[in-house]
Amino acid sequence: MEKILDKKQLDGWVAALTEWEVHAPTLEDGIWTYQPVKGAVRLDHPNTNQSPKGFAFPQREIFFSFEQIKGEAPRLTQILPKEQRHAVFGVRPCDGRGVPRMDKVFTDHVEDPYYNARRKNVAYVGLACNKPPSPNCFCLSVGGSPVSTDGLDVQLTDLGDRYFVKAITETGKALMKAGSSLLADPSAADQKQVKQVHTDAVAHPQRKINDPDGAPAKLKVSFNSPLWEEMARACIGCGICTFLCPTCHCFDINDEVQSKAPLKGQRVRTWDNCQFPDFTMHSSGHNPRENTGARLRQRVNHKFQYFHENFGMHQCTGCGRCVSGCPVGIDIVAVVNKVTEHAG
Amino acid sequence: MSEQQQDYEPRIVAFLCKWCSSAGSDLAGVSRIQYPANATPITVPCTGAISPMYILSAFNKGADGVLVSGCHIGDCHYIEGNFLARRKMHLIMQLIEFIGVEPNRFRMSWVSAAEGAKFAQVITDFVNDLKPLGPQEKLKKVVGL
Amino acid sequence: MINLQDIRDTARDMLTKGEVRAVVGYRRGSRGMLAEPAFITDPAQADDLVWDPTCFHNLSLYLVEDRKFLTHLRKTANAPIAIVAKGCDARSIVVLLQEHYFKREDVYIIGVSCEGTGVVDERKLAPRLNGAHATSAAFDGDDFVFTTAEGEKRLSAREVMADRCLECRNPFPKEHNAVFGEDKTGRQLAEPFAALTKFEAQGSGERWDFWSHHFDRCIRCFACRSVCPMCYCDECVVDSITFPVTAETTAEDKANRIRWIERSAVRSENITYLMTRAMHLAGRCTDCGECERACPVNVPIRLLNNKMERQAREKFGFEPGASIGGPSLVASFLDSDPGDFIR
Amino acid sequence: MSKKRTGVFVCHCGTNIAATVDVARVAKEMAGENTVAFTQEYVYMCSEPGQESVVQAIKDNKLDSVVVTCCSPNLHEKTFRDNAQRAGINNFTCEIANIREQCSWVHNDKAKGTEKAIKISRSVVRRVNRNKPMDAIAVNVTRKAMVIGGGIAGIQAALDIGNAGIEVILVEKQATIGGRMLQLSETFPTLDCAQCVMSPKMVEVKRHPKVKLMTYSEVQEVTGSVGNFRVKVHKRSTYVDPDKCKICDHCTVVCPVVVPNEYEHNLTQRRAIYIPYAQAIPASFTLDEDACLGLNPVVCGKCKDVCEAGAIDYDMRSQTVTEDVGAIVVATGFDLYDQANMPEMGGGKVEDVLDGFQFERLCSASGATHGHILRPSDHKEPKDVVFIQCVGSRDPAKHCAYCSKICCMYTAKHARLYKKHVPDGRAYVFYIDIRSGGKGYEEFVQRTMEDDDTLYLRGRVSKLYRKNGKVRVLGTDTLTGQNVEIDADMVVLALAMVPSKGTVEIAKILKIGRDKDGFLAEAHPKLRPVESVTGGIYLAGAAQAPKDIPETVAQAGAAAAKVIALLSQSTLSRSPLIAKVRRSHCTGCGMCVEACPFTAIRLDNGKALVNEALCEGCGSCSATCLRAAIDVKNVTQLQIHEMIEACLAV
Repeated sequence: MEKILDKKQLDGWVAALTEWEVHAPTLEDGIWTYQPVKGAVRLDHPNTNQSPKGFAFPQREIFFSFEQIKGEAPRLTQILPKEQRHAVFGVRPCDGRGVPRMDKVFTDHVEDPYYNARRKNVAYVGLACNKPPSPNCFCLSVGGSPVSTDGLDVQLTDLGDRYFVKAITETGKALMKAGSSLLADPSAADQKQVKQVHTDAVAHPQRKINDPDGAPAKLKVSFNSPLWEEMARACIGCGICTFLCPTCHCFDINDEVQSKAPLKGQRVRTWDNCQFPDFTMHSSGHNPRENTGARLRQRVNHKFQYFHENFGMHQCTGCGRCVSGCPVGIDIVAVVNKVTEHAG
Repeated sequence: MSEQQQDYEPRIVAFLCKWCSSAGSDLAGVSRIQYPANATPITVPCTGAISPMYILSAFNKGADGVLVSGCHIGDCHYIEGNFLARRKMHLIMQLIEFIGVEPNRFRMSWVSAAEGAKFAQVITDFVNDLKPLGPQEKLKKVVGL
Repeated sequence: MINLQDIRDTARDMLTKGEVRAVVGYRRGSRGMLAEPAFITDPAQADDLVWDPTCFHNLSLYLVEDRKFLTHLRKTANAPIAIVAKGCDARSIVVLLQEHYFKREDVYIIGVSCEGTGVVDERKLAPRLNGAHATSAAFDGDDFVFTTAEGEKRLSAREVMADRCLECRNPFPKEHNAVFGEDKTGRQLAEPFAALTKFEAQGSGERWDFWSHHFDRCIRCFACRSVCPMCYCDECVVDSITFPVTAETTAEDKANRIRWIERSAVRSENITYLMTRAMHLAGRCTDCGECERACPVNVPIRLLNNKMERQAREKFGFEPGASIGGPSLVASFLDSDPGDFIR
Repeated sequence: MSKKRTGVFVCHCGTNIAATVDVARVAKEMAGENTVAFTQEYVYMCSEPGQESVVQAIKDNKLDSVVVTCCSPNLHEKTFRDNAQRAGINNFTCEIANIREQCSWVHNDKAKGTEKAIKISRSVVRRVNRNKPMDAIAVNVTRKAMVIGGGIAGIQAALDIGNAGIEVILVEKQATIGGRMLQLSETFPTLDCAQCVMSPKMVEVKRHPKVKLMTYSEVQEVTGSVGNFRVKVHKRSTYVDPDKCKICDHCTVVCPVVVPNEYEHNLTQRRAIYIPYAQAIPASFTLDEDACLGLNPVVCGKCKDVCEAGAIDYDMRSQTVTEDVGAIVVATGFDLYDQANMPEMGGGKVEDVLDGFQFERLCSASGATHGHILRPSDHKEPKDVVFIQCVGSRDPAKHCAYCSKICCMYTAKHARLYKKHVPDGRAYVFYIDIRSGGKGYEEFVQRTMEDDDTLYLRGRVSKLYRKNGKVRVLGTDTLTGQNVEIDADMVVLALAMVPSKGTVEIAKILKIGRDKDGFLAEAHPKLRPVESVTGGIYLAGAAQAPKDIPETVAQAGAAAAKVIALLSQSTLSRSPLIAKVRRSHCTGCGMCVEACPFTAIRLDNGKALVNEALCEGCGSCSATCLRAAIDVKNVTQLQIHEMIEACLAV
């Protein structure tokens, strides 16, 4: 299904999505974040500060509450996410490509009920990148494209005063049906323009990973390379790169105890972070990734080697957030290039 | 004051130094001076031993008010502990007020071992000042979604 | 005006003579105009060093890292480490020295004066470049000059400088071994604590609305803590992402870590984290502003720290990083300390 | 760690607790705590059967820790800790939850009181969960004492301690011991000569084998704690070897420098080289280096030339001596309230207005006038003398709020001495009240009024000033309501007693508290009147509060007895609840070192190290440490954290 939407009608379409809670990028406090739509929607954002992965995989997820009276068996009450449909507008292609990657982790081998409960209720309305929204974009290097539709339910392409609207999935069709009165059929000229815009978008220069295909093998042989420590010299071990990443999914599970007698609390999943020094640290004190070099390697290898080995694709989608967000200039593009070059 | 506020009983954590204020509260007891039961005392060796973390933690765990009470300046059993406390508590109070929490939720007082009546008054005043503020939700731990 | 070559020559010279084992400075990064921390041990690389308005990092952080690394290896250094330090960075070094983190002779401070300007605030710059991306930045008197694809763009430094630099009174690194640039101590481009003064004029309700909004937004990536040279604790008391285990550490120690707050990035926990950090920086923060710059979600952390800094200064006469031998704020007191708030 | 087994013992205290706290519910709630293995209520837990039941329950139920919810720990903490020990568990695993003074006695509402009692009890149960068994720390005792201040209090204390066979160092700031009492002429109510009473005691001090005398010396620094103090004493150079000095007086004859004589309250003058009194101990001249022309034969050197004994040594240097002692008595005495603060009394600027000490020196046979009362301005015998009491005392608005206690008596004495010296003179006394509690005191005052015909006027003096060669005193007689105007030849002010300047300084050095008036604070106003708040430091004499000679001597004896009792033990036990460093978390920043009021922490190899002998367990270090790397044992941050949680548990 392909349609044309006058930009002036965007708000109308959003308003027509009565069964969804619609979110769109909003500029607040100097950054772009997805916020529930209150007023007019203007999809003129570069990319959001954080990826939309939180819609299916929030930073904090309550699994269940527990209660135990002394001498009795504990009582557990599962807390599943609320049934609420979310439509997320303005998702960039790189973030769209993050969605199937997250799906792989949480639905392929195991079915994560919390992820699934949320995921099935989220629709992603993408926006093609006519030009790279960030100087650190590199989607083309990782098998993506500024016009990729992976993971999206609908793709919008900005044609100046109107959007070219394309349904990718059945959910996408449903979204478009809800606004069908506002959506017109595209003309041949529209089709032509879209094609041209997409061609130009792909032709736009981006940052480049030189040998993405060779990366998995080359990273594998570079596991013990001294380069890791050298490149991570400036790393401060904060969590910006992974917390902003559309595909990082490591998590931690904690019991948040409110009261000890009677025991009362809840089990909570929160994002974990491979850049934190205690990531996978053993209680013995042994830390398999004991320095920033080893932790940088973990992050890069996960994106470009381990995930590839497991699922046949790079986990990284080239959004460039980790590069732009790093306070000390750790640059995954430069890191991958350097390691692969050294590996020959 | 609304009826609801009348019923509301603020929960106070009272950090008392062992030598003066805890002894002062004992004297209030011996003298049978009645005061509201809202404050649960935690006796510490000295106000100087009270980490600002305790104050923040008490609020985080749902205290409506936090009291720190110790020896008058010059009377500290450990000579200088209350001087150190005064500086720390000034800072934490400033910070709490700064972020927009009602300053009346934190209180510091000097109550000597001989000031049983003052101890009772401090608690009574604190409870009276807290009641109109209602439950403390700002710093209280978020539970649930 | 600093001649960059002087800094490079000094670094090269010291490395060649073996007077220092490394120079921590700035070099061009791979991301557009931004400089990045450089760790130079080879004299031949001394010419990599740069000095431009994007040298915002407080490199004294790496002195802390270096010390931790040496301790971990149970090694002692054979020569000092040299560090390029701005006024605020040098004050951080002074605080670290005051707290015995390392010895004065362990560090060679190559001071650089920010003179009449300071470092750029990317968030202020972006709108001024109308979507263009700068590939380099340079000091030029009271201006910054940026190179973009559309050509050179000259901007008055004041318009795009970081607030902390505008409010800075001591852009000159008083504590140094070598120093470059003019001493403009006492210069003041903006009223100190300007934002704080404005903020404090608001009512309690407005202040809470402001902070609760921001505390909600914190994602607890801990960049503020990680980037701060004063947050050098091996284990943070509030919500540590590290745990030092030594031969003396018992199973009980491990089991009994106090959970003052939960890992959940929710308002209450974020508040306790950020307030504790502000308390712990009281009398120690030298307003390098790195926490606020690093914050990926723009929480105005500096405002919190400024509040404490101002209290320290106005109530207790405290100027963190002014001298190595002075008292520390929370471990000392004066008879004249404020006590009016006590009943 | 095996599972904790705590016993909770809930006391009814008759109805003292049970009337307003539902004790059964407290016990039931505590039984719900995970670590609680046993609970019991009893009507009087501190009674013999109550205590026995605790011991039995500990044994029967294999309890490893105990919480007794009862009255204040000040009352029965020791009782129940002893019981715990008797039952075979460590006494530090027993804690008291105070639900009487802090709860049942102050809350009438039973529901609310019960809730609070549960919170208190629960928080103590949580605390005890993490209490560690501990043994008291044994500290060796240095069997030596120091007495600071060589007045009658210090002398008495030193002699009493010395007589018990314990070495004692008597430190005196002045060139002679004797203090204030030595400056008195006669003493009330017996009118015996002060110097005659003092001299033998002073000589005894000098000769006592156990007493080491350090005059012209000041305490500079004190570290350590009860049983083991280290004191640095600064001994000023006298430039005269007391062992060689024959007190022949040749030196003063040739000394060209004349300065006011402070020992005579500036009524006379002395030379740069001088002896304070003929009875001075040590019996030696002292060369006042501030007054001397230069300690140099080239500049002057006259005294050295005439000293046949060769006692004068210009190269003698001040020295700092370190002494280790187990106990300290502070007897630093009093000063008079500064007349400069009293402009209405002439502010010290009106001639022939004297303070009490100056009058004493006028009466004294060894004084400036050899015992003749002559007024300073013209050396004539004064015929009208006005004595004014309560000058600066009992005046909370402007001066000292307290009563200086001895002025009524010494003013009466002054009046009598005056009448004895000048039988035809007229003595007037302005007073507010006469306070003459004490053996023979009231009779003494009565005799002054009746036998000696002294005119007592009840009222305050509003003003005095010099007029026609006399001092005009304006006052009111409140009994007759008449204004009184007296042209006096001399006025004697009974100025308030204030802590001596040395007392203020020593309190800082010893870190012992002072009361609101600046006198040294006793540990308890009734039960521990001679102890300071710091263990091992005792108080004697007017440094603690205004008092007369017999009281001073009694307190000095009491302080000495405390010292003797303390030092007759070979070891002391100290509370083991002291700071402990988590070395893994310490970065050696030194903030704890700075915060510690007892200099008990130092940096050792980059980490904080607690001196167990000095740490008092106040916890200032732990609240200051940014990394929770230091904790007070059994009051750890973890324990407080869990107590906070218990107080607020939902």
